[in-house]
Amino acid sequence: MRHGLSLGVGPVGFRIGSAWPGPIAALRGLYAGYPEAEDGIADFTVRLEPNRPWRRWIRPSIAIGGDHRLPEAAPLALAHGLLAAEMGMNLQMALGLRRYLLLHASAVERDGRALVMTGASGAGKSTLAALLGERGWRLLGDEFVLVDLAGGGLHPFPRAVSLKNAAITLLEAEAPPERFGPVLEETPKGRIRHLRPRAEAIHRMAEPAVPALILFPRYGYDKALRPVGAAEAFVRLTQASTNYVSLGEAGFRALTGLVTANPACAIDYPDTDGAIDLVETLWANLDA
Amino acid sequence: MNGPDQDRPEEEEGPAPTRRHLLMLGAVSASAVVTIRPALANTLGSVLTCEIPVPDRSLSANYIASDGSLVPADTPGAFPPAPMPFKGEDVKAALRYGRTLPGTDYAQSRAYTNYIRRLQRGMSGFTCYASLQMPQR
Amino acid sequence: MTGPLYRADPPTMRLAVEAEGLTLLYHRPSGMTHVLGPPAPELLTALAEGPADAAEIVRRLRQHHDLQDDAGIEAVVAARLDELEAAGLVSRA
Amino acid sequence: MGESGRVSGAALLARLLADPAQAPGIDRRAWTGILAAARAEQLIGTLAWRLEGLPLPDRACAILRDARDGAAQARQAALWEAEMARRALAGLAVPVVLLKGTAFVAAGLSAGVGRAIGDLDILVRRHDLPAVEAALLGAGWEWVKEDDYDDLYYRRWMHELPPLIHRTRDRMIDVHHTILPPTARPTPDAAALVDASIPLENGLRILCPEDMVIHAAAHLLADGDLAGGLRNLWDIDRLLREFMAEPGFWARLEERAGRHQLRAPLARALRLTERLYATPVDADLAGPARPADALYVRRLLARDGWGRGTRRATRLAFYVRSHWLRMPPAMLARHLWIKLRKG
Repeated sequence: MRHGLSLGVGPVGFRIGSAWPGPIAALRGLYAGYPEAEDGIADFTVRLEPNRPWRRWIRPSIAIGGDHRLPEAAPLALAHGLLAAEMGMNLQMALGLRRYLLLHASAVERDGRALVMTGASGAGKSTLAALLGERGWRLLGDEFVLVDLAGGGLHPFPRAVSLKNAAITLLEAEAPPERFGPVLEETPKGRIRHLRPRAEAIHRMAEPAVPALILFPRYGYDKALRPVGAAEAFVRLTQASTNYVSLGEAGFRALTGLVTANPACAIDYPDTDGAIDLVETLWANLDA
Repeated sequence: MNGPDQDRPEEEEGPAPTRRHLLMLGAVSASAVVTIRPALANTLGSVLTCEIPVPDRSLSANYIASDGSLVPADTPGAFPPAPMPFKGEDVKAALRYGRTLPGTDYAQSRAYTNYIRRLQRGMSGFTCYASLQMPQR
Repeated sequence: MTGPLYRADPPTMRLAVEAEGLTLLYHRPSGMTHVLGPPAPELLTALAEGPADAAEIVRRLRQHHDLQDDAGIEAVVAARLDELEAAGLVSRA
Repeated sequence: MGESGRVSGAALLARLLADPAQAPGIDRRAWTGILAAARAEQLIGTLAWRLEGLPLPDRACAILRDARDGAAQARQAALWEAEMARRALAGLAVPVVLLKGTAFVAAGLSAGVGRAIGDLDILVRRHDLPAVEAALLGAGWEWVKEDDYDDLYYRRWMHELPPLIHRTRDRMIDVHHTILPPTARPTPDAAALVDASIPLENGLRILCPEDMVIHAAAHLLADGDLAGGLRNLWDIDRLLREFMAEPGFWARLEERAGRHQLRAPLARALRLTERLYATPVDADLAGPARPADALYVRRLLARDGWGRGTRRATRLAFYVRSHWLRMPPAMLARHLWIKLRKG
């Protein structure tokens, strides 16, 4: 393709090709400081291409393609190229990853131990991880957590955090402007702005962490806390994984290992500050 | 990180338990087997946006009746196929809050949403529809 | 009485983890995971001795367990066997 | 390989499949393109097994290892689906013949090694269709589409029932009663296919070796637009190499191709696999090269290193040809009219 970029995020390498220069230039800016794909060989190819030939010029719209694709994916406006690239990379991970158990979850690390948060979109897992990542924790990932199939460790996947609507203002107060991408208005997901994680998260992207606590947060409810048993955590995490079933026995071993070795809690919270307090308290009492 | 419990196939757990215990059988109607199914639809909605053609392109010779069923073209009271697929977000707004789909009036939108509700696995748009059904989406 | 004979794969074809009274079960021939509640795991254990009809399975259950209630017990066992059959964990011999 | 920049992704892929020893010499920068082309052609698992154990860059090895794991899982899922169909149909005591990928893995053929497998394809005798359909519907399979025209179209004109999907396993099954649409010009001897089939240990059956090759050739050349053709041609290469050692194989192949009215597609398939995969073939049966062979090769290799289909005009020509093959002209017009008419 005319324009391309090689990008390494955690243990995964991407090759992103585009029919237009804009999306690639925006990616280069946002992902400044990230390495190229290891060995120059990408695990996945993402294509941003016109869905009809004339769509390169006339009312350009981006179809998301690549090694793995879904015919139902909606095309995006050319101005939303960063979001298209993000979705293209997500799609490859969700449909193609086999080396790790993929959890649709966010994770942060402190002292080598990791906190995993998962929940439906809107539950706040991404915003919480981004905030913790600015407040002394290392961000492992805001969207995907990669569980090692042999050792059970968590591999970072610190791509740029995708902030939506109110979360943008929240994080603008925490992180310096040079780490933000452009504001994308009126995308299918509302207002979006990407945030590059702190340099430490990128430098240590090859360094896994040991899981210690699993949380199922829910935003917009009165403060509440309920321990979640291993069987329930197992079933909920199978539903948060795009590749659990296709990994077969290796996936079963990794996921049962994760839920039997770690405590899990469902937490409800009315606002983000309350959630951060709750998380810090749970974390402090972990070994008590 | 494989725990001691799960590294062993069943047979290594020895012969059948010697200690007798009360076995709760439950009711005839109570289910005792739940199979884990692939969860792509749950996460799909948050990793990309999707769209639903009305009807499936291979069925586009048909009209859509108000109950969402497919009927021959030009059937009185039925609606022609939508010219463009609908975005997942618009379908969600229509299903959940009763908004009309873009470019349609009330009756037409109702016919289309009824069609979408009847989507089955294997038809285009089904995965998208399934992802919209998940809570909190 | 003789009903249909049921059989199950040998226990080595399964991985089981127990949690909170439920059994997380990985079935190797199918690559599928099931969550089993009682008495499904006990039925699979009973079938490890070899193919059996529902009456024989009830007899085997009684060897190892006190059963809560005798009325309608075969109907419950038959319903659970149907479920296990649909999941592919049990088949007609 | 210095020239890899000028060779299409698919051409490089075909070359590596035919001669894996070239792989260690491949320029590091060419790998992403080879992998993308292999995924798009559904040949990544096959390639991964062909290149197993060769000294390649670490990341290429890791990606190919994942592809082998993926193929192992596809194999397991395909065999399990066949087993569930076997259980559903066991009571009927009718012959059930596995076709394509599932047959290859069930029989342990080298064509099945690393192969991508999608739907379960089975062949039954035409007069067993209603009973088979009823048994599948009773065991959890459902119609994918509920549309009268499509249903009628399948039942009248196609060589299979409308596709069924299993309610809980989400897997499709295609139930065939022959290997080409009844409207296609050649008419294979469907009864002979079942009669000559070979039972497996579990009671399911596979086609006899000669019919298996002929079915693969028909699937590649007499039915469809050559999409996925590189994979289908690879099946033919593997099957031929596996079966040709049997004394009298080529003569039996010729006899069976004649019986199924598929000598021409078979001959062309032999020429194409010799050309792309260096398969040793019987020269008499393959016949002399035809000018159109080059066009087929052009279509089979129409894939670039980004995984994109190329050569739009060639693709379109083969698409139109596929419909031409399937239907008499008047019926084609009726079909296209119904499909294209929009309100």
